[in-house]
Amino acid sequence: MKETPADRRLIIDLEKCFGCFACAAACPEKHIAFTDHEGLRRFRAPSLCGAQCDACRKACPVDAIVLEEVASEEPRPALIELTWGLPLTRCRTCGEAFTTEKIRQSLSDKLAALLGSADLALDRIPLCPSCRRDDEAQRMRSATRTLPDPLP
Amino acid sequence: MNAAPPVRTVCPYCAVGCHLDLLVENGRVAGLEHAVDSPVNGGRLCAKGHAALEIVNHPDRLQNPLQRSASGWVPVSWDRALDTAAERIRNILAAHGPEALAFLSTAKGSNEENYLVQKLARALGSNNVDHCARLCHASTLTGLGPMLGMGAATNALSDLRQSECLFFVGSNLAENHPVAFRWVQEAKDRGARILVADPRRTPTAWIADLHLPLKPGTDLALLAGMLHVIFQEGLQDDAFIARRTRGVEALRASVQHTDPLWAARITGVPARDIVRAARLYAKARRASLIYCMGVTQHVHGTETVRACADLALVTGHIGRAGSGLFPVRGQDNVQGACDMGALSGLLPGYRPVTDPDARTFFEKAWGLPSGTLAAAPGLTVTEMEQAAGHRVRGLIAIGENPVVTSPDSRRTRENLKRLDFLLVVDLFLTETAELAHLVLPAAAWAEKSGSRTNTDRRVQWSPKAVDPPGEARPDWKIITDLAHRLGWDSFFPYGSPEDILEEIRRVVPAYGGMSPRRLATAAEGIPWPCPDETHPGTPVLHEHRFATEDGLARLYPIEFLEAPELPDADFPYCLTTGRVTLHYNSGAMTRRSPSLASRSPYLFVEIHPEDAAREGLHHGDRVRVVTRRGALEAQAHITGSVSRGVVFAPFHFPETNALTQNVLDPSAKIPEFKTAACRLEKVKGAGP
Amino acid sequence: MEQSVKERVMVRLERCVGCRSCEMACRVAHSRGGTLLAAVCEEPRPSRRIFVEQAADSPVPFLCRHCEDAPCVRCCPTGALAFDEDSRLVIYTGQRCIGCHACIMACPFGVIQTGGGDGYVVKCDRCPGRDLPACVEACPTQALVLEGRFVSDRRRRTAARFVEAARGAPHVEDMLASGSP
Amino acid sequence: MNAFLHVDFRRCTGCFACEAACRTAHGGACRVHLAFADGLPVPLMCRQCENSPCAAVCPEEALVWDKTHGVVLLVERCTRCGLCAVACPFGVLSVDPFGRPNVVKCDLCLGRRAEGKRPACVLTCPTEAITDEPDRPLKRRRLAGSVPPIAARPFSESLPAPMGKEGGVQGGFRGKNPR
Repeated sequence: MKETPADRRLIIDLEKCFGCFACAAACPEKHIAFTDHEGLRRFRAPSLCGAQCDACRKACPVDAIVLEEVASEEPRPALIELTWGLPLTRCRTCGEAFTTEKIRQSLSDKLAALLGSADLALDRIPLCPSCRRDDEAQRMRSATRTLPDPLP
Repeated sequence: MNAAPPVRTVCPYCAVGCHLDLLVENGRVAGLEHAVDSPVNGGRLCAKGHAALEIVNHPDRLQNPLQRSASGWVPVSWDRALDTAAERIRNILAAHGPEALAFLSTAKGSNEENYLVQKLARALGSNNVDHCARLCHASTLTGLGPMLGMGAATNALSDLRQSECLFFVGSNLAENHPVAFRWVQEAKDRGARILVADPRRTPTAWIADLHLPLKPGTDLALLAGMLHVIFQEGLQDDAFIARRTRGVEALRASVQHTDPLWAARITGVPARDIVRAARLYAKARRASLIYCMGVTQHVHGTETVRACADLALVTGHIGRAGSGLFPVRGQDNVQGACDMGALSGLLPGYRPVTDPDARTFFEKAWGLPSGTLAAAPGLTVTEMEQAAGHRVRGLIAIGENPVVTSPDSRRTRENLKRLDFLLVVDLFLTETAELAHLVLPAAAWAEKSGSRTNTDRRVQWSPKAVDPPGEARPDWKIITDLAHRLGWDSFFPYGSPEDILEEIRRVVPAYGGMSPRRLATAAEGIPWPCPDETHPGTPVLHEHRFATEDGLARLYPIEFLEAPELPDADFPYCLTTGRVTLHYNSGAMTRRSPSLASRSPYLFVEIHPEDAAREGLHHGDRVRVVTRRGALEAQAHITGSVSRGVVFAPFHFPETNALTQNVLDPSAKIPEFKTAACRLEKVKGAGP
Repeated sequence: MEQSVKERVMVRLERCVGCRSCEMACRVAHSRGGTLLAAVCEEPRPSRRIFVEQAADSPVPFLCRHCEDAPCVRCCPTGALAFDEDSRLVIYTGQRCIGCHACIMACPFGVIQTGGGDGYVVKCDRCPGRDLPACVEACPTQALVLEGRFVSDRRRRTAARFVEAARGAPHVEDMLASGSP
Repeated sequence: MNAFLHVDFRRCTGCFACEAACRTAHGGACRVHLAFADGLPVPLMCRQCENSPCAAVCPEEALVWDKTHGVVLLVERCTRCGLCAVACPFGVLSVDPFGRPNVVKCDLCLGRRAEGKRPACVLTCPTEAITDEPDRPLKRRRLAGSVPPIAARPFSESLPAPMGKEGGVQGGFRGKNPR
């Protein structure tokens, strides 16, 4: 990471960030990285960024990123690594971590409001994609009574 | 569009013979196109067909001849490899005579290649040539041969859609021939009745109107019970029996005592369902009987096949469109390999080696000195493996993997190690090739042209699309070169597969009309018999007369025999084997296909929930299955789709056949793959 | 709400002549205009919820049977399809629907279809505004009738058959088929 | 064709041809998933929901439903935030933050349809369990009578007569022809 006069300060609003990876996917220089490990999604990003773009800020769906110009008169801030983490949520059935708790919560609320009921959010959102598929298969088969009895 | 038009080849997997359009770019197979206008599959392909490209372009393909040395495999030149092979073969011939040499031909090779293998073996004076049909449908040949005169499917598979009743015995068409299953589904949509006799609830049984979950190895009792009902209720076709068959009295007498209650006791199927199945099958206007390895791979395979044919004959369900008897073959060219005489007792065109006229005919046709062809039938696949290292000193295995496919495979492995010379020709370094002295790299289906005969006797031409990788060569070339080095050059004057096909046309009457040009242009191939160039082929066999001497079919009496190894106190469960949809036979190809192996990566055994509860097993546990011959470890799948007391294991993994019995059907020499008594042991300390 | 158990629509197969009046009436009843003329011109074409199929030897009208434990209800992920205990009908609520088509795939009778209206699928709603559903009203041969009438009719027929059988006169079937019920 | 693939899972034999065809057609990740319920298969792919949760939660409105193409991804809008994958109730959509394509979901074989070909899974399914013309299977189902194939039942207690033999549709309405 080169330090150039045009460096801007990267400020993450931890209240707002809900742990998607849009910023990591958007950054053309791959400065922002994330790992899912032991129930935590951990992000790493430099505190200063010299790239003349604001891809990460634009990509962020919750506007949690602010890129602040460093005023020329103030002393140059030190370049440190920002790290922050969000707890992951585990699939209700298989225990696999598949997204952050905060995303799950926010989507549950959103979908419940959208559909005027919490059915979908309660049934499926706590499941990982693969368990959702199994659940759907089970639901379709049992709805149509095509689940077999064991052979004698 | 850019580039060359796609090359229409025939899929190398099962015997349906689907068309596969290959896109070729820069001499490599770049992709495949669904052959939408093909009358065979209409663009449909199963998962294996889709994955076929992964085999052609596989990085592990053998590219050079490999010779075993003290330090491991050494790549050698073709000249050196063939010279070595010829020398070793000559040594064995000199020291032990031609009987010490055995050839394993392959149902994966073209008709031309099988023809050459048996010709070479027989020219050397040995009838020890056989192929894997011995392990799947040998009992069809010995069973149907004397009855109908021909051991092949009577109708085209597409005829299934015209049937009003389809009776599957020991056949899992939906999983093993997915593309052919569409005709079954079509028949069902038209209101056909589907009857399935299978110990497992297979995908075929899912759409069945009546599923008969019989105990493994009791098919014969079920069929006898059904015949009893048919005679009892007068459902037989008396006119057909009188006009076209002989021996009905003996059959009727033999099923006098096999009433449904007796059959129910033996098979475990309720008597009511046996009666119902008999009525549905016999009363339908057009009915088909489809049987597969569940019938043939038994000690009593021949008897069971005959019972199937008896059932079709007494009800007159044979020799008409929509009414037929379908022994469904497993491999793409297993029918062709049999036609070509790659069988120990039969010359090309099913002429027995014991027939002096046949021998004279072929000696003349091939220009061999009189008396070259041996009169005694040779060793079969299983006998070769048993005699390997003893009576048999040299084995040439082309595209076969006996270490995986043979019963009691541990012993086979020991025997193969004792051979003086084991030559393996294959695409990959298979389990068998690892024991070889010399391994020759072969060309895959898209890298050679040739004709192949699918399960309904249709002969299709599959053209070459690309060159083989590295120095790999097509089998026919390897065999021709080997024959030249053995001093038979004037008898093997072939420059291309077309030359060989021309010779086949001269010596096998059923192929008489199949010129290379005609085959290459026939959209869905030509069903044999096709005696001359103007003959359109024969989609339905036995329409007016059977292929027996007097034109009448023989009915054989049924005698029920029990399976050789029944569950007892020490081995309380019955192990049966079969296929799964994503794998194919020994798995040499499919287990190397990433897309297939990722979906079905490990060996599993299916266990009934009640049995699992008794043994304390849970879904996903490691379980050890023990038989008198060996043991395997696999993941337990607890499922209600097997009957109580039955354990199912797919046979695509090398472990499975270490457990099966090496007892043979006395006439067909087919081993008992489908039943073995076993016990289950939970493996401690290993999670899922 | 004028709520009570709604009678289901039943079919007297032997009377159906395959005129498709019910289909037309259904389209009109579910069009925005509500009249035949308006329905014909309407774009998108108003959808029908009853289907007359030509079976092997007789025409058969198919419509939602309002199953009490329905596959479509069981597999709906959002509860947009639900069995209403008051009216004893399977009710579709468009606002809750996400249009996933699961009900279409699950319905064993094939009577749910995609289409506009106030949701993403259409199925028989038993004409909520009407006393007699449009198809029943339109059927010229009275092959479509309400449940109560259907059952009593069947009962009468059976009784009549027994009586006739006892008297040894076999003509009642023909009389019933030609005369009015 | 309709803007969704109709799956008649009762006809599915679990042969995996759809998965293989999808992989072949799209060169890589598979968008059809064969899920199993007690060993019986249900092919699942994007249902092309008309009011879809994935589109509803997309902050950039990159997923839109279209009458002929189903739920379409507008690649230039997508930021790969992955919310759609979490919202999809059927688990048939996944987002790859760094790969290409970024959203892996059934696009009804957009490329193939542009060339005038049918979707690969539809074309290759041996039993017509997946189809792009829902009218056909629905009509077939109506005519087949009320009871779905015995499929899972070990013994059929009653065998309804086949179509067209004893007249009328059997086992359908309560008002069956009394003759």
